[in-house]
Amino acid sequence: MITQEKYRTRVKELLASNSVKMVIGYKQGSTADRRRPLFVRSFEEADELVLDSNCIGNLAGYLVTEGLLSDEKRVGIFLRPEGIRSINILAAESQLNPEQIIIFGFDTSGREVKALQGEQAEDFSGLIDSLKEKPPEKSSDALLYRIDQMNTEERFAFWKDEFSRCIKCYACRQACPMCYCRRCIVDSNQPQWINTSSHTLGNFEWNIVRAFHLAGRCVGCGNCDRACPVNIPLRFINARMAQEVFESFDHYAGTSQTQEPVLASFNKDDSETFIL
Amino acid sequence: MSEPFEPKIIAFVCTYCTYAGADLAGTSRLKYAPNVRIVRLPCTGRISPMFLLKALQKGADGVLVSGCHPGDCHFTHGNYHARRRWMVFRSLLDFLGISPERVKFSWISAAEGGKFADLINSVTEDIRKLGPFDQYKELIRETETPATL
Amino acid sequence: MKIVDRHDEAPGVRTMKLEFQEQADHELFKKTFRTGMFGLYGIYGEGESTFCVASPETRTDYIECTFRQSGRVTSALANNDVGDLITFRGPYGNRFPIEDFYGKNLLFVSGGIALPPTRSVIWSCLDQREKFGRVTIVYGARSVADLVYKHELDEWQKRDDVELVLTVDPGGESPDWKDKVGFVPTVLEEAAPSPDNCIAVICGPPIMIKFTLISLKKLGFDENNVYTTLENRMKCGVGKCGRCNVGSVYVCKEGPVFTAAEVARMPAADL
Amino acid sequence: MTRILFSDKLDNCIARWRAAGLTVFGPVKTDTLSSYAAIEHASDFDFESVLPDRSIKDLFFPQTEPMLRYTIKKRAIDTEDFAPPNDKRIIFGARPCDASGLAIDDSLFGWDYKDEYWIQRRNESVIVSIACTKADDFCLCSSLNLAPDSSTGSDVLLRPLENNKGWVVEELTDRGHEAFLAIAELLQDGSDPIAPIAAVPEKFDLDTCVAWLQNHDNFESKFWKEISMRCIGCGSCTYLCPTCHCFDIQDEGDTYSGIRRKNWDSCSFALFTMHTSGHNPRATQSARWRQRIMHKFNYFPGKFNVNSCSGCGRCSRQCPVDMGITETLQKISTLQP
Amino acid sequence: MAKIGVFICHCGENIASKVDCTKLAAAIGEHPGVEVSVEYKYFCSDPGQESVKKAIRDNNLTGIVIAACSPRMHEATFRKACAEAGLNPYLCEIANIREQCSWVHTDKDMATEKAMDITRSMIEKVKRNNKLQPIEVPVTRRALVIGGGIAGIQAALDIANAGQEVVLVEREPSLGGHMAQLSETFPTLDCSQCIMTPRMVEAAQHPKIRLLTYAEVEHVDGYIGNFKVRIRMKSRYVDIDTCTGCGDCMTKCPVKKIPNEFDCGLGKRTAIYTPFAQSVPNIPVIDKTSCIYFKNGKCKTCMKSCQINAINFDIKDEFIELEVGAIVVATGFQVQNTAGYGEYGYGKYPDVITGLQFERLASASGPTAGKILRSSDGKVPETVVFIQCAGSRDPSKGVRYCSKICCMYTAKHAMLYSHKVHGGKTHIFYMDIRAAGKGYDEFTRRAIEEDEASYLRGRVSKVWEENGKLMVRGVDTLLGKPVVIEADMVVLATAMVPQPNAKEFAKIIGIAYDEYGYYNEAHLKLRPVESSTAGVFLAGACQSPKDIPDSVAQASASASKVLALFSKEKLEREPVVAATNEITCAGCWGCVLACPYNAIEKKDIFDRSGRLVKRVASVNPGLCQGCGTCVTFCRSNSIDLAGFTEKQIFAEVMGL
Repeated sequence: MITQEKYRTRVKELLASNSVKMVIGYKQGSTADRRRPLFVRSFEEADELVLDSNCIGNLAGYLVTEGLLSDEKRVGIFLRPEGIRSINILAAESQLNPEQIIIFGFDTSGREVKALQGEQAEDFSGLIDSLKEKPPEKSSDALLYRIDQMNTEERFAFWKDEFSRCIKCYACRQACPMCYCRRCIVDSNQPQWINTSSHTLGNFEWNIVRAFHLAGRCVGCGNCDRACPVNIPLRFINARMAQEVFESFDHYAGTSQTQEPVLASFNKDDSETFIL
Repeated sequence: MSEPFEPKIIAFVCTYCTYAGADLAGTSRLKYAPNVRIVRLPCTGRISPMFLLKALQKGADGVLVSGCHPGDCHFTHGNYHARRRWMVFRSLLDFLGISPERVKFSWISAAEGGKFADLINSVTEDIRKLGPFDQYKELIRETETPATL
Repeated sequence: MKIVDRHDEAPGVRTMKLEFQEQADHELFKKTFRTGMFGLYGIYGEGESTFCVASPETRTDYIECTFRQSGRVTSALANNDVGDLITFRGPYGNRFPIEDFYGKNLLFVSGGIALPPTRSVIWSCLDQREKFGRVTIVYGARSVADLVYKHELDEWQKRDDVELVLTVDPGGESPDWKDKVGFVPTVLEEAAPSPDNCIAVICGPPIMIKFTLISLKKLGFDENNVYTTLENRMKCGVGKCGRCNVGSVYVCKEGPVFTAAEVARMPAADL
Repeated sequence: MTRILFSDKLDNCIARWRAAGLTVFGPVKTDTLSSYAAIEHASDFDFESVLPDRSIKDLFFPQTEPMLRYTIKKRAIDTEDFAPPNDKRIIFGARPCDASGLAIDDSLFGWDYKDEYWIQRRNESVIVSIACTKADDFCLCSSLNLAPDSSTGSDVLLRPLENNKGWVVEELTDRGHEAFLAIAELLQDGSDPIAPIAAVPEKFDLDTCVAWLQNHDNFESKFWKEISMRCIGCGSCTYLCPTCHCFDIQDEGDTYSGIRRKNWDSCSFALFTMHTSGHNPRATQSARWRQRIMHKFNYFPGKFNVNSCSGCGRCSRQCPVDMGITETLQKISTLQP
Repeated sequence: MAKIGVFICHCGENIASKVDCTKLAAAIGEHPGVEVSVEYKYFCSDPGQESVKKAIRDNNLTGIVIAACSPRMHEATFRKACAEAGLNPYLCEIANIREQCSWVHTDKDMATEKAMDITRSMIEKVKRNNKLQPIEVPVTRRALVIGGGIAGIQAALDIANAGQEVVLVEREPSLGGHMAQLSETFPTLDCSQCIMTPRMVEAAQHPKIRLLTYAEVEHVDGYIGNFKVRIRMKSRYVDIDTCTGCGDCMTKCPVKKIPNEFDCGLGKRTAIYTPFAQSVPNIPVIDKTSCIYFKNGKCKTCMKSCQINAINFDIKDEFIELEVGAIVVATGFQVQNTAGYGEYGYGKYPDVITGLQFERLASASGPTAGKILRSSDGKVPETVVFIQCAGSRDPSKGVRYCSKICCMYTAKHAMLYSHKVHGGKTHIFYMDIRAAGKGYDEFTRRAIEEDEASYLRGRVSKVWEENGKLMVRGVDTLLGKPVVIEADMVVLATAMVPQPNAKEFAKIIGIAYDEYGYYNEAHLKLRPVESSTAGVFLAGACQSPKDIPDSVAQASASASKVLALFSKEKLEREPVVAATNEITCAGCWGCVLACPYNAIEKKDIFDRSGRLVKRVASVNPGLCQGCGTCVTFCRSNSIDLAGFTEKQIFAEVMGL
């Protein structure tokens, strides 16, 4: 509550001084524990801002809405640490100018929602570095643990079952702050690399390619997982990719605004034990 | 008696090293298994994971990707990029239950005709032992059956 | 259907002449086709693409179609040569009520690659020229190279019973260009055809239609005497897939031909 | 006195139907998702959830449907149509909203050109709905002139008895009657008390909304932009919707053969209406959301005299950014017409 | 639909014996889009090519597939045929059914089936081929020659004499290379220095040649016609412009006992030195590792002795950036280290020496002024044993290949010895005498017949010392018995090997090398002087062991290639380059990072009113080399590579 009040005040200050044209935050949703995105442009709207542990969606994706930042005015946004990492990646990939972004950082990991120190993405580099130091949680989730224990055939069967439900609505893509392409690979039809039909084969292809495109870029915000209307545990796939690039290339997505994409760079000493 | 299983293997190779190595195996008249179909590309850097998926869709039981040794790339470092992609892609396939044993990677230089022949033989044997990739083929079959609902 | 002729109209724009392979299909086409209708032209493995039948209802021994090569299907269609087979579904949609135009003056306004649907109406009328009054055609394209049916434009230009006004967008003229330079609505206003006893048929890109409708209004045309054809994206052609829906209208079924009055009742922003 | 199907007879019914060559479907819940699926025993049913995550549409209009197979030969192309499946089905335990959804789409698929896949499946299916005794915050049937016990679209409507003892059977159509003939002897007469149906409070006044939507001036209202600002265009609302029916047609295959399929598509997607020229009539997400609302409550009823919404609330229930028809229409109902 | 012509070559029996070409042609004839499917004995022959051209014209083909040998063999041939028949040459694809099918498989049915798959996938590819036009790039008419040995000097002179600028870079303080170390040369026995030094001087003084000695190429960027090169000028600590080469400094230098590299360690030099008396340029360098000043900061004797103050200990390495249009690599070879041959006692017994050391002993300017003397005791050896193939043709310890020159120089050594030491005895252990070359066999015969060299066919198993003699135990396989020879000196004909840093250097220039580190030619027979990288040519022993005439010939050949390249202002390049889709590009710049050639730039897109709409990636076709790494990176599929487009590869795989 303290953080919420503090931030409401700050949002109003910034609006009053014309320092931001909009702040993207959360408000009460349609049920008690739902929060929905809120675009604050007035004091009245600022009073609707809610900040509590139910504010889980990563709002960073709204920043790349076409035209939002093209007037070079500043926009404020409520972000958890993963969200801040998304900002860094979007900046590193030239999708936004981080100087235009005022961050209202918050952390919901404790009992109380905690405000994070800083307003510009670079202010949080210490925090992000400390997150990187913590090894990515391995198999902390019971289901993930189960997947890890499976043999290859069982894993295939598991994912086949999961992907068979996919309806190719692309909600995962739309919800993902990293999926900013003007034309998604799946919409590129000359040639049609990915089968658009939502049979299991096409669903496999789609999910494989999406995971690959997110390798080294996914910050694990969980937007895709929550958006999936058929409850495919997408977070595990992306987390495994994150773990892979961390272990193999010491790459932790979104540490800085100058981070090179892990798949557009290389190290001559990269592991190649798997190569015959 | 059913016919003995002949694996279908699709290989994606770079033209400067492995394709040349394959040519050398030919000019040296080395003999190797006829199960591999080669797709020639300028560089391993051009080889996209999508190619591998399409090879599987075409019923490949195994996929082979091969290019220049590190440092040998005609394009200086296409193979370094490729190596990273493969590392990640392999791990992804593994996690999703597509055995990395079916997706092989190798470095073969233009000088290694012998290695090429040996590799084709060993990869063919490996895939033969793994047997047909029935799980993936099942997916392909599913796409061809009408909706039953 | 079999391609019996093909030629390029403009960069990336091709006309194909198609003949039916099956007698029954041909008979059905002859019976049902009226100018304004469209078809779905396809290639197995690539899909289907929708565009109008560019030949007139007075010539139903064949189908002519003109398309720009841009997407997957049109690129594939363009790869086909004389003698090759493509698929055709149709004719679908409604029609220009030519009979209602009898005895009236006709004004055709068209832009760029939208001449094909207009051309179907134009020939349908010119083939029974005596039934109509004055015929005026205003046609423009971005550049001289982008004008389609150049040989027919020549033909119309030479005819005494057709008034042809050609124009290209500013900057699109070639050194030897003798006709007008300017956007279609502007040129139309300059030409100032009389709205009296006159039916206007306009086809063009959405932006051209929008401004041409305004110009026609200025010139005094009644919305009910102005016809246009909407070229929405379509997939099924039979009023199911939802793509072409504008307002309560499924363009593929209840269109593509509408009067300006009907169009005015549609949500303009969705066109 | 009413005819009653007691819960303990349900397994027997299923066995009879199955013996009569019917496949029995019903709401099923797994660890991950609930949907309408084929079942074998009464214990497979999930009557507890308010309604399945996925709508009944899946059974009539699958997300991907092969239409024809083509084989490319040197001088000819052979095609072979996929016939619509003709197995007889009984869908037991459909929610009235889902059943209404089918009735809504009947008008579209039966309009002009008859969609043989839809019609065949409808003809071969018996819809046995169960009136709802539970509802949640997202249910909105009552706002749409429907109710938790609406019989629209159902062949048989069952009203639950108290304490899950069974259902009162109300046969509505010949098809329903025929299906229940097979189990007629398993039905009993009785007068057990019927459980109260769920209370679904009315959330907005539909007529007010429709009037506002029909007003041309409101088409360009800035309301549309405001209400849809947070829409991410994911389209999952349309995919879960029992009445959304848009589709795409795609050829998929290799050099030698392939299949032409009908795949779901959505008006929420930017590419849905994009012309090859690059012009897009509905270029913004707000235009697309407007289309969805307009289509459901203005265009569709304008053509088929029925709203294209059966009030299941799945769109809002599932929306990743907590949008939905309810919120939009609630807001509209407060606006000046 | 496409109209594809498929031409199935028997290649004599090479293909036809393992692939049922008739069956193949019939099956392919039924493939969609195939208009013509024919077989013929040799399509690469004149009548074969004519028939292809005729088929193209007669059938209005839209593309052709030649099912024959590797595209590396005849792709160019058939593309040319296409062009002559009026078909864009890039509408031709080769199905490799020889190297990768008929030659490597034994089962005819399976080989035929594989040939069908290969051909079909190529048909599907060629259907999607685009008409491409070669790309023109400007040519910087300046050549870089790397290596100042005989090959480098020859190439530099040939290019310079034709009027083009040359930059000649030599790593050592002086030009000359190995040839300057030699005494006489076979088969004429003319003095090596007598023919070499005038060439060195000519090169140094040539107005078109910029000579950079004691310099190393550190970085090469760019592409044919437009290379950018960074050269490190190692500091000599002697001002090259002031120094007159008087030599006073060298006489004064207190450090005098450094083994002289030029003399293969047989002579000594000072810390400030020129490698040899005739060095070009005749300007000393300070050997930093031996110089007292660099060790403890004191001495500077040389500096004091220099009357013109040319010595300056503060001179730093400098870097020169150059733009050149072509590069000739003439980096030469090294002599194999014979440490692996412990049984020969090299390094253990001072009188077991290498052939190159023998050259220095025999050289009039060498450490012994041309006298053959033992380093152990300064005596004239009475019996000398030469061991050929001391490293060459020995897969177990040495190298697999023949070093080509050893037979000749060993014969030469035996002759030189017998001319210098009358009555001296020579024994030569050999495996084969390989004396192919003009006057070469005659030369070895002379050594045997006139100079009484005793040739023993067999290998030496051990050399050991006994009573001041070197005992050489070998086997005379012709007599079939072991022999032990008492010798005073043993000369090992060591193998020629690539420079120790050859592979690293190849990576700097971006050329391919073989398993040993010799640089690969683009085609062993048809393009023997081009490297795998366009615009980089090879000369001399960096490519493979060569003698002087061969090196010079190849240097001249390289020079002529360079001159041919320089004959035009612009160069036509293969149009295999990437291009972006500016509509769909999201501007993430991953491709910019991934591109090895910095060929992708950021391009601003403006709308009609001049407002910046977005920035997208744009490929510079002059810089792009067509690797396709960017294409694979691009998540939105917004880049494609001509010749290997997504559509083509998709079709290729889908046709398999």
